[in-house]
Amino acid sequence: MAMLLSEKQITQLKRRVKETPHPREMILDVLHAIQDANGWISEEGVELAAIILGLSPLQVEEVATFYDKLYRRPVGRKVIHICDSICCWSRGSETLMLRLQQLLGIAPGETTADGMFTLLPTCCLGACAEAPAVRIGKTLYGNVAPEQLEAILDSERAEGQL
Amino acid sequence: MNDVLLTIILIVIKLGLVLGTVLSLAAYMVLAERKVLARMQMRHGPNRVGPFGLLQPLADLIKLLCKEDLIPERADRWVFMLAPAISVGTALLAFAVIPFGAPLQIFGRTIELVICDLNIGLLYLFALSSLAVYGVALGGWASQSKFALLGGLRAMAQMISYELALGLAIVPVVMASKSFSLTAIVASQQSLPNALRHPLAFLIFVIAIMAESKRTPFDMPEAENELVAGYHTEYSGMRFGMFFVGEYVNLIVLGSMLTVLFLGGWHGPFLPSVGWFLIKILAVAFFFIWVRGTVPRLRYDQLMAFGWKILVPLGLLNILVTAVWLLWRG
Amino acid sequence: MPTLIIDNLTVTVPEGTNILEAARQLGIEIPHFCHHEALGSVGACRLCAVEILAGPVKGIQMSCMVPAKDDMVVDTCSAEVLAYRAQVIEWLMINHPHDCPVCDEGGECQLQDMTVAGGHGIRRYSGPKRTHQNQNLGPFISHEMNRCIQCYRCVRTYQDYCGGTDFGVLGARQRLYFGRFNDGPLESPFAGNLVDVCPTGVFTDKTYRFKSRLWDLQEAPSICPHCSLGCAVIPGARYRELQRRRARTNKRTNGHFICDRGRFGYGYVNHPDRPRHPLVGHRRVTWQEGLAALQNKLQELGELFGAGSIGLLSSSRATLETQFLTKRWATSLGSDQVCFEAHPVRDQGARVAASQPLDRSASLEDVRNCDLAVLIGADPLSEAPMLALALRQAARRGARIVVADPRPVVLPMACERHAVSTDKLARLLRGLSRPQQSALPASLEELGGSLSQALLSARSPVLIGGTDLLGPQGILALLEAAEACSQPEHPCRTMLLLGGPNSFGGALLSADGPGFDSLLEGMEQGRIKALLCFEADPLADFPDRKRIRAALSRLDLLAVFDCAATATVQEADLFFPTTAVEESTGTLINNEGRMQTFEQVLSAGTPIAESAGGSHPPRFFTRDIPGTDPQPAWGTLGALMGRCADLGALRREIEKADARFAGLSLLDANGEGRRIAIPRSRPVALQPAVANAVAPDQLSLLVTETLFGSELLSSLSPCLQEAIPAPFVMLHPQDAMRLKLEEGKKVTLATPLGDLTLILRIQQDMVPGVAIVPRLRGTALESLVPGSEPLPCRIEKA
Amino acid sequence: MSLWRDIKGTIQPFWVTLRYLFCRPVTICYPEQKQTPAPRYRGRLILTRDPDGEERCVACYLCSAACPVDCISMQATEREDGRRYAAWFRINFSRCIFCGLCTEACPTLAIQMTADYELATRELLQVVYEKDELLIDGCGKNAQYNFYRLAGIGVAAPRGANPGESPPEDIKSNLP
Repeated sequence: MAMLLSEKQITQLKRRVKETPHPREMILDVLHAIQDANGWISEEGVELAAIILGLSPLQVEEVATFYDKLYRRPVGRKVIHICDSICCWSRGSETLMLRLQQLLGIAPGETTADGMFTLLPTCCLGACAEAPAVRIGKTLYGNVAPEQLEAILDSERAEGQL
Repeated sequence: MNDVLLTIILIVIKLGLVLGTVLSLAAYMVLAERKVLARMQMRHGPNRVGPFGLLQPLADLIKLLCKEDLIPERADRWVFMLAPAISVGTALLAFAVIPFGAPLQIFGRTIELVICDLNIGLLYLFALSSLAVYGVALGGWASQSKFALLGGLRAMAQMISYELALGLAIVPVVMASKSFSLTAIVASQQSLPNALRHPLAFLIFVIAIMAESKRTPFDMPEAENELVAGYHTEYSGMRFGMFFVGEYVNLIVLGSMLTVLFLGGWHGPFLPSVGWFLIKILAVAFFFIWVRGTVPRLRYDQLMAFGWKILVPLGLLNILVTAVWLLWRG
Repeated sequence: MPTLIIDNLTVTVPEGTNILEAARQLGIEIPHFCHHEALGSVGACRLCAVEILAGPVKGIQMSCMVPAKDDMVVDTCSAEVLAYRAQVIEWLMINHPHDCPVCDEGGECQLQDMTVAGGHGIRRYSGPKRTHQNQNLGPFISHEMNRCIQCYRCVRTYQDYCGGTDFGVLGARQRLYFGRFNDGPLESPFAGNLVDVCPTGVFTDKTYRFKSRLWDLQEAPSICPHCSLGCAVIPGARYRELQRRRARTNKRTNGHFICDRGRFGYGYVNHPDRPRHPLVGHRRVTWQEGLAALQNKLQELGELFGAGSIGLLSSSRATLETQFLTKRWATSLGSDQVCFEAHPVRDQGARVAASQPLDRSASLEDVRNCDLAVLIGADPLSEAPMLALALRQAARRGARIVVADPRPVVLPMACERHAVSTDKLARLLRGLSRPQQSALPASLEELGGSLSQALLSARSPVLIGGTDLLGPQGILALLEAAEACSQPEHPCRTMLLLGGPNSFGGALLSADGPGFDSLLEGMEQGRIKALLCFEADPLADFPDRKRIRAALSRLDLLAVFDCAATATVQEADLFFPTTAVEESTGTLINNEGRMQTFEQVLSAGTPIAESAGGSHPPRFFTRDIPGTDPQPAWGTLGALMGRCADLGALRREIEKADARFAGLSLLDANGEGRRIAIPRSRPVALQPAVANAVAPDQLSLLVTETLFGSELLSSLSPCLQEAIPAPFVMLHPQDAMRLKLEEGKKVTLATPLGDLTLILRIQQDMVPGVAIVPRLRGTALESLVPGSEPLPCRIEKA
Repeated sequence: MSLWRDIKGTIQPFWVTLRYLFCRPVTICYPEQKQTPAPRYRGRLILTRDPDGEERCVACYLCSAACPVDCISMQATEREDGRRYAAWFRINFSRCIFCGLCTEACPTLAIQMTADYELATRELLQVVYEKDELLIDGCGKNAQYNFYRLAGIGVAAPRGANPGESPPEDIKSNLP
């Protein structure tokens, strides 16, 4: 379990938890730390977070399963989030989704065979002004046209393989 | 000495014959009524006991005898127990004066086919049929039941009302035949039955005896849908059976009265006189059953109004007309 | 106090009342799911919509979220509102599995009621239904997530009200899942309340699974007999079998909920080993024969040795009526050897508790509303679980909870915990009552000072203590401390945890009569030749089992009247079966002095399931129903005294005999009960406690109650067996280290009562120098009884 | 005119009854002649099985609740696979009034009425039917209906595999 985070990280997080008035405030930070280190949060990840936070695993799991950008199932190296909320949808996010499925050869929720990309719809990226928006890894792409997708994917793949 | 003995023997034989006939006739009248009513309603009627259900009366008798004889806790025991006997007794006694055939000539003796030829036979008959109301009224009263009491009261009121019409209907017949003896009345009808001579009286009489026998459409005392079973609600077993038998014996008595007074008694062509008498009684009985199968029950106030407001005045008028006619004819 | 009009009726309600509750005061029930009186409103289910025609807000509003204001005009069933509700219901039913026939909630399901009331009959939505996998939530609760309507009542009950942390809401949106992180039993001792609060069949009682429908159950208002709090319950029975208990609302005591011990401890009523027939020796006899044998023997003994040779013992399980008649019968026999508790410490403790003026005694409602609760020698979750829940409500309102105890007291919320050894508890209390002249040891000085200050400055403080640990002296000290810490306008209330559901009644009746030790001495000296036990189990309840066994064996006659197969029943010369609480009527007085009556739920009899062997009930007819011999103990006593069995007359007689029971005959089992009239304040003569000498290399052995397995009746309940822990001993890490023992390993506990092999648990929060074992009936720990002076003991590796 | 009508109205019924006196009775003489009851005739009750051959009855107690004469009693229990069924089921036909309310109440179409009306006996216990006498081997009416395939609780098929159900939700899924 300790392999999920380094000893140092764990002590650091524990210290930060102690400093906050209520450990619940730190749940997201701990979970993000685990996700950043492992790509996703496994059962052990939740249990580790519970130990760090001094909460029950259930209390951590409540948060972990609530947010769609905390991954409780294995994902690829880069996760593609396509916003399908009203603004993006009205500006063609459906087309983007279809195009991406075509390009990657996977259905939403699946990971490419090389473990590079996971395709996920999401309900909002907070980028309504730049609709349609796509987030790949930690990069946000606004005003995406279907034609741009191939180039974006190529650059992201290149970056991911480094 | 010998003569007296013979007379007594004859009377006993007649009594036996008449009682036997009347009682078995009453029993089969029940069966006949059930059968005829059933056929009128497109049913079979009793057909399980014996061929065509002919042993049904026997089965009924056995059943009634075997049933528990219930006496309500707060009933007037003795009156309650005696009331059915009054009902049957009066009906049977009435038969004493009814001439059921022309006098027979056997071994040189003339045997009157009547148990006792009273010269005031008609009055006797009336007296007994009026007494019959005691059985009903006392039975209803002694049961300590509201239904029975109401039934008894109704029976009393109804019988008193229709007795009057009955009496008034007979007066023309007596006036015409100038006798109270039933034999004489029958004799006077040799040429023409009174029914044709006094049609109005006949009509009133028929209606009145229907009411007298408490049969539809005048069966107010035992109106099932209001009074459960009226005056005999609380009776069971053979006591109930006695009321029942009494009712049918009464039907025969009234039928014979109708026969004697209006239908020419035993007179008739071809057949022996007793035969004619029986046929006429049965015809009357059939008519009664037919009425029961056809006419619905009257309302109680209609019943009383009909008796007092129509039958009684009509009867009086009829007497008047008859009297005038008799006077005019001298 | 706003006045408003609801459905053309005017009502005035306190400030802050919402429209839903205002309407309820008028008798108008607005349909709702998520609102619950104890949990409050969240406005999640959208069903309680009403139309507000005039007032600060208008239009369709959720009645649970809108506080009543002056001049509001509300229409609870306008056409628009009805259509709205019908739509809400239809939405809620979209994913419902429609499995009512195989759902235990059927018949008492709010969703069913609302669906029918909302006029939704045919499912119009033809899309697929969402499904979920269920979890195994342990022996008490069944889980069926497909039926969920996401009202959040369960989470609000479990996490917010009861303080459980292992159950919650997972996922988001359409996928909401109410469950645990993994399969496993729910940890909260109040988990059973999920059954009551769930408006549909997601959580159902596993022990009652597929047994009956509500409409077939015989139900009556009753009292939980498993601790001294006297919580209101509604047991349900069918086919001569007690099948479940659910919570009844009594705002003065338990509120809306009950603990799992109360909910699932009912099984003793149907226990297959329950003795149901009078026995002479071990031979089954009729009541007449049995009673004749008893009376002959008593007469014989009375003639030979005098009436003083007959001792009578009742218990805290017996009803007030039984206790009263026990005393009456003793008087009529001419014996003064009558007592009401076989455990001397609990007996004396209850007598001290009952001898004080009751105006300071706190109800659970007072605890819920307090702003400071100090628990000294009280372990609520073990001794009186609902007190823990009441304390949590106080803590949620911001109250400070302080615990001073040698044991690792666990409460369902955060609290200040001070490990104080047993002998120091009474000194701490004495220090509180006499702060000026206190001679507190240095380690307690700070705590004592701050507590005393806090109690004096709190608005509504409550001082809570348990008889087992404090003993009569401690209880007396606690009462004095409360007195000393009271301000005229802010009295310090007290709550004392007693031994059983009617300890208080027994204490009131015994006054300064003899205790069980004096009866025991009489038995040992041969003065007492006969002991009559009315629902009492001296063999298991008296702390020194060897001594009591020897004393009982000297008796000429041991007659036992009981409803369970207790240890004493095995030894009895004469046995008479009595009814369980649910099988008769009676009165119990809880730890705050509240008289509460309970009604008969079912008639005693062998359950059909048992007598028919699980198959069709018998196809022959008999006049006798099997197993109907048990009689209420007060009825049997009445018969022995030649009285007619008229409960009303008996209650009037009790009222007349003792003014403190005034109002007993007027009690309504459905009501809130009635505090007994204030008793005469009379000091109780206390014997000084004899402390056992503990050598420096020894540990002192402390026996405590546990949630499951300590209380007699609930420990007999088959469905609780799974929850009863394996025998263990708790040690402080210091001691464990000194003795080189490890957590979870088997150890040998050497006590003067014998050697035991137990599992070791290491607990941080307890006092060092003490070994703590739970009382677990029917296990190796059977003979260890709480409430006695700590024994010296040694622990070694097994 | 009205008098004439009254007289006619009095006389005519006599003719009617006389005519019917000579009509053939419509009565069916029962033990010798038997009548074929209508398919929906409300006769003896049975318990049917679903198309898979399992007992349809889930012992939900609705029939006993609906029964106006309390002639149905049962005890529900659970099979290992979670199927609810009746441990015992008893109908006392000496009480039954054949009103059919139980069949209307039955949510699983298990209890059904048959056309068998020949139940009369002198031995009272012979008309107290137990489950083995009530349970038939067929589906009775509504042969296609299978309650457990429509109630989404995963007994007849795994959860989510019944018609009209989506597969069980995975709360840990990354898909929103």
